[in-house]
Amino acid sequence: MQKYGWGLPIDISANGWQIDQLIIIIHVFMAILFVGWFCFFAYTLIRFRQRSGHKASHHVGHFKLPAYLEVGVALFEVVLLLGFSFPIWSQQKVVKPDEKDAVRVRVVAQQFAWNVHYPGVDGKFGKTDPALMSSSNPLGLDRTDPSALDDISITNQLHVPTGRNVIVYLSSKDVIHSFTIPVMRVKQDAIPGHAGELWFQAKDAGDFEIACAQLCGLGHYRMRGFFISESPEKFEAWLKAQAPKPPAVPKVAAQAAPAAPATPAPVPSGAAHV
Amino acid sequence: MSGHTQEEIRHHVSIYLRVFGALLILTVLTVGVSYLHLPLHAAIAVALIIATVKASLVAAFFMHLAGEKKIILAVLLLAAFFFVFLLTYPSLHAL
Amino acid sequence: MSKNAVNGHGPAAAHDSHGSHGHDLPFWQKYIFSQDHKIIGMQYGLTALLFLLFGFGLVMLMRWQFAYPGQPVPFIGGLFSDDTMPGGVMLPEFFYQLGAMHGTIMVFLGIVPLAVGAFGNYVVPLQIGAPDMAFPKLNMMSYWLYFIGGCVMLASFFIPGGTAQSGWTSYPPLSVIAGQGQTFWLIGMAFLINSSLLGSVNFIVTIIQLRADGMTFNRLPFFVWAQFVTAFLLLLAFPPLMGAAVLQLMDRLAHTSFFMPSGLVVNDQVVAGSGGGNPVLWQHLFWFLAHPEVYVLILPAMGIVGEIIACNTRKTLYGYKALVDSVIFIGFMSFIVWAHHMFLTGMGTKMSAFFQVTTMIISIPSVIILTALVLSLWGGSIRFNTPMLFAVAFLPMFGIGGLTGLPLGLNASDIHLHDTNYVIGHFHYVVAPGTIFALFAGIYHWFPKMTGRKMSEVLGKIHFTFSLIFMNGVFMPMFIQGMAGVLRRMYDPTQYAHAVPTQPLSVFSSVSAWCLGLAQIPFIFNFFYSIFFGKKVEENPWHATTLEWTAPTPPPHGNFAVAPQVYRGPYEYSTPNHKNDFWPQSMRETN
Amino acid sequence: MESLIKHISKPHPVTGVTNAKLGTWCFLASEIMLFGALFSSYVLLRVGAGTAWPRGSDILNVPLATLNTLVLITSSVTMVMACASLALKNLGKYRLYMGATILLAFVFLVVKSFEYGHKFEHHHFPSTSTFYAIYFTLTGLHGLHVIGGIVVNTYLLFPGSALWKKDPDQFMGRVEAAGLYWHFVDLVWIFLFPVLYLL
Ligand code: HEA
Ligand code: HEA
Ligand code: CUA
Ligand SMILES: [Cu+2]
Repeated sequence: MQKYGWGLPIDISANGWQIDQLIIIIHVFMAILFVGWFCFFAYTLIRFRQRSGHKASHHVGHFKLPAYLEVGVALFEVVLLLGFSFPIWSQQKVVKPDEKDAVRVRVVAQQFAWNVHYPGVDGKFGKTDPALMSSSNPLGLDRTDPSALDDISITNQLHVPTGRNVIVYLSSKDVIHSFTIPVMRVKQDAIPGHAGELWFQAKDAGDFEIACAQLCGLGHYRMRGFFISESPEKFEAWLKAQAPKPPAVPKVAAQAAPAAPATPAPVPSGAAHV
Repeated sequence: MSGHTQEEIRHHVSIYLRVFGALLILTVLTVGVSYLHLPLHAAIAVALIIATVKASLVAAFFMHLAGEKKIILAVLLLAAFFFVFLLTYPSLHAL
Repeated sequence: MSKNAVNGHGPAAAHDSHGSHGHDLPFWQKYIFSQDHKIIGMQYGLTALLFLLFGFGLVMLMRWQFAYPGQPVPFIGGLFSDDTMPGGVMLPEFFYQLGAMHGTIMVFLGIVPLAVGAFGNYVVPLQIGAPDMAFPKLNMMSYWLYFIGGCVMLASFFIPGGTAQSGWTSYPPLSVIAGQGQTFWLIGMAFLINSSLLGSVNFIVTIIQLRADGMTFNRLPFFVWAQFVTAFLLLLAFPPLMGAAVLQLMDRLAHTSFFMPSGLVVNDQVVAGSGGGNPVLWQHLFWFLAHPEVYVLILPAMGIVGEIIACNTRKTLYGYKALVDSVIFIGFMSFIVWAHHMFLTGMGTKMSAFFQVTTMIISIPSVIILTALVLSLWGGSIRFNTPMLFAVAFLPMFGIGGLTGLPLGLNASDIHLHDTNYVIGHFHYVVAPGTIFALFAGIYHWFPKMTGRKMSEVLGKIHFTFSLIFMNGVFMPMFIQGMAGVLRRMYDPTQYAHAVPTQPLSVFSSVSAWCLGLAQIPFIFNFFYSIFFGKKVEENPWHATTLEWTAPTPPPHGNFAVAPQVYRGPYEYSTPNHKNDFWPQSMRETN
Repeated sequence: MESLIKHISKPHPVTGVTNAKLGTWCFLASEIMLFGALFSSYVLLRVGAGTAWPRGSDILNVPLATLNTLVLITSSVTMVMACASLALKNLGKYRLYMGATILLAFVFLVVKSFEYGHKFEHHHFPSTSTFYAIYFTLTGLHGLHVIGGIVVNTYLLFPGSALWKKDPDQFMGRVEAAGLYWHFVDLVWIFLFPVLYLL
């Protein structure tokens, strides 16, 4: 499986094909317009070049064709909007999948890492507080909150199961970042003070990348995360392994770092924080 | 203003004074209303209506916009149109 | 036409006053603090060209890092200080400074001053038959404010921490927590905004009030129309950025929280301040300016191309009226498409739908303009001199840039393409091989009017050929990279696995950029050489019809010996039964 | 050389306006957009804050601001009277009214500075809250406009009035332009006052 090359990155999401389809259709349209336009252009330049015996004509007839073409372009744009862009957008950004069946995860961006927060078995995200944020507790999780006890906090790794909807609640601690997983065809700005949301569903398993698409400071270029889609069984097993030991005293972080996923160098910069 | 007869200018001056009176009254009115402690939406509506009336008086008479040349009205209309988008759209971001 | 026009302002008066104190101004008044639109135009032109070269220099340096991340820059790497390039290896700090300043300098200090300040100033009064701009003193102030703004921007290279480094878009909170350079950026922008405000008022009043007798609006050269619409864009779009800049300055200096939401935590430190602000507010205000601004970059270019095409095909422009209507419509629409830069900020569906519809609508007049310009070639007798080559090359380049705007304008495809090199490719095709080519065309075209000498055709054609090749070499690969998901503003793109396969394209792009730099050498040489030693030419070397070519060369203070009277439209070329193949607008005879 | 440029003192026969007048209005159009952006910011921040936004009348000094509103309105009237006096060819009265306009502008600034001083004493700074931030920024920017008006009007009162002898039409045009600007400053305040102090 070649993941990345010169064309669009491989698409392993359930809905990404729609975006790809739109991109392809519009580029074919652009290519036709441009090539047609260019041929006419080149022909005109050659045919009407200055040479002896050739004179410019003052009266040039009125061309009908361009008007039709322009109307055609306009109509085609209407089709692109109504037939593609609107429905795809609503699929990607408006019609949220049912939260009950979906894997829900918070992603909190910071300079220059992605903090990932799973609600754990109780399905509830524990309280967080900016005052508690530190390098060992990047989410600022309040471990005294009962629903926070089983929460999983991990940096720069997003594990998802294949075949299930994943809903990401996106936010940022400091500056604007932009969360993108190229192979999922998702991208959404993480803006401090704004609650962002995005969702997707992975079709196939594999190790991929999360990237930051918005200039967020000097480390913007290395704000890379790992996106691991795996079979539901593996995912569940992974969740279990991550879960904090139930009686653990709050604040004492368990040191069980997960095995680093098999990904190209460099190794993820942030270890897991549990 | 130039090219008016003395007579017309005297007339203008009397208009200015009347507008002045109206502006004073409206100012007192809007302050008075604010002491009524209307609910927020009503207060906003009243205050903005009064402010708009005052501003229109200033624009129409002091700035001579009433009956101003077309070219100037056109420039202002253009600005007013974009002004509306500028004023409202950022707040409608999440719409 | 009117009594008023003759009273005391007749041709004789014009001549006298010109004769009496046109020439004996002291040097500093004539060339430094000049109030003559032509001198100011040339001041603008030279300054802007230098900035353009400088901005290009910045990006040539950056291209090294794109191609060979982390390797020391050869030859010149050692010349830089340790807080920019220790051991010749570029630091991220410096890289992001270069990026932000490249964007800022190219847009605000290079292209706009050249297209509007220089060409607008020099050509518009001449083309409408006016003796000068309506407010010469404001015109002078406009230039000097621009100059100061430029100096402030340049000064920021020498302060500790360097220049602004949050991109030319300066998004908060990043820009608010950034170093001193950002304050310089904001202050510099304030000068530039006020400079362009003075300029735009001047253009609007000049074009409305000072047209020569007979120069009705439908006889205006297309270039003047383009400048007219541009002036409105500058007038009404810049002030919101001024407002935004004031707010950002307050955030930085008075520690307000206009753009700073509550509960920010930077480096594990809770940021002091009241909070309660909104970073998206900046984006709205910034793009409210910046989208009209990009049409400020393109409309004058279209105007120049129109003039040169009409002149060098020896025929009138096809669909003059449609062209003018389209330009007006573009100008109007450009105010209500701004949020297409913000599709992924979590904008609501209705807003997002509104902005993508307006974005699609605004592409239609561009299609009409491009169609009309290419049809203008049909039936002509095309003279391929250097200005014409650049003008003709503008068309397909703008076509590529414009067409690639469409996938960005549809929010669904923008999800994948936003903030990738595809965007960089899109807009550089419009501004670099697009606008820059048009500006080159304008320089070659009006050079004889400004100096009385022609630039060398041979060097010009060399300049053209290599510029065309290498411009495409720089920017075409970016579309492929963008498709592959390679993001922009990457100090080291190879950090990402998805960017590695297209890395050879980065190298290709960089080499092309450096070659593009080399390709400018014949131009720079040609430019200065021709000022002094170019072939001398008469008033109207291109046999053009618009008014500037009937003025003496170079036009004296006050421009026309006799105030011109206009009898016909701007592009009467190859009129049947006329003795020449061009028929100047102000030539009296009836046939 | 300046005489070459047409429509400086006499209006253009078709548009019916002088250069200065058209230019001033264009400038004011841009000012509309400038304050438009700031009012837009106000709306956005206020909507975002919801009920946390204070009512201006609870924390600002309404009587002082009312006084200032009256001062500014009066100065607008003296400004139109100055124009009218010129139209009546009465330079003396013009001086009187223009002087009054400038004086009132100073009164406005003095009252304003008391207001600011009072706020600072109570440790209310722009950084205190977004309300104070926008309050200080908007009134500050407006204050700068007032200062600009004082400079222009003072010029027209003293050195600038020499033009009256040379070209009364042009001088009147200038005073009218300054008047337009001054009324605009008043007009902005007419909105600022309820928006900041009363709501
Ligand atoms: C001069 C500058 C210029 C011009 C003219 C344009 C023109 C257009 N731009 Fe572009 N744009 C920029 C400069 C420009 N842009 C810049 C600088 C940015 C990035 C800023 C940043 O983020 O740093 C940007 C970014 C940008 C974005 C945001 C992308 C993103 O960040 O995700 C979008 C999205 O809608 C967009 C859309 C468009 C569209 C639809 C047009 C349309 O107006 C184009 C219309 C033109 C055509 C459609 C071509 C016409 C036709 C033909 C080829 C003829 C066909 C033949 C026949 C019909 C016979 N642009
Ligand atoms: C008008 C705008 C403009 C222009 C013309 C250009 C021109 C060029 N740009 Fe720029 N660019 C921007 C606006 C512009 N750019 C902006 C807004 C950004 C985004 C910044 C950001 O991320 O914030 C950007 C970003 C940008 C990037 C991406 C950076 C990143 O991802 O971080 C790159 C990369 O290659 C690039 C390259 C180039 C190149 C090679 C040119 C070349 O085409 C330059 C060609 C120049 C010349 C040919 C000079 C001609 C002048 C002379 C020869 C002078 C002669 C002098 C005398 C006679 C006195 N630009
Ligand atoms: Cu985070 Cu870029
Ligand atoms: Cu845009």
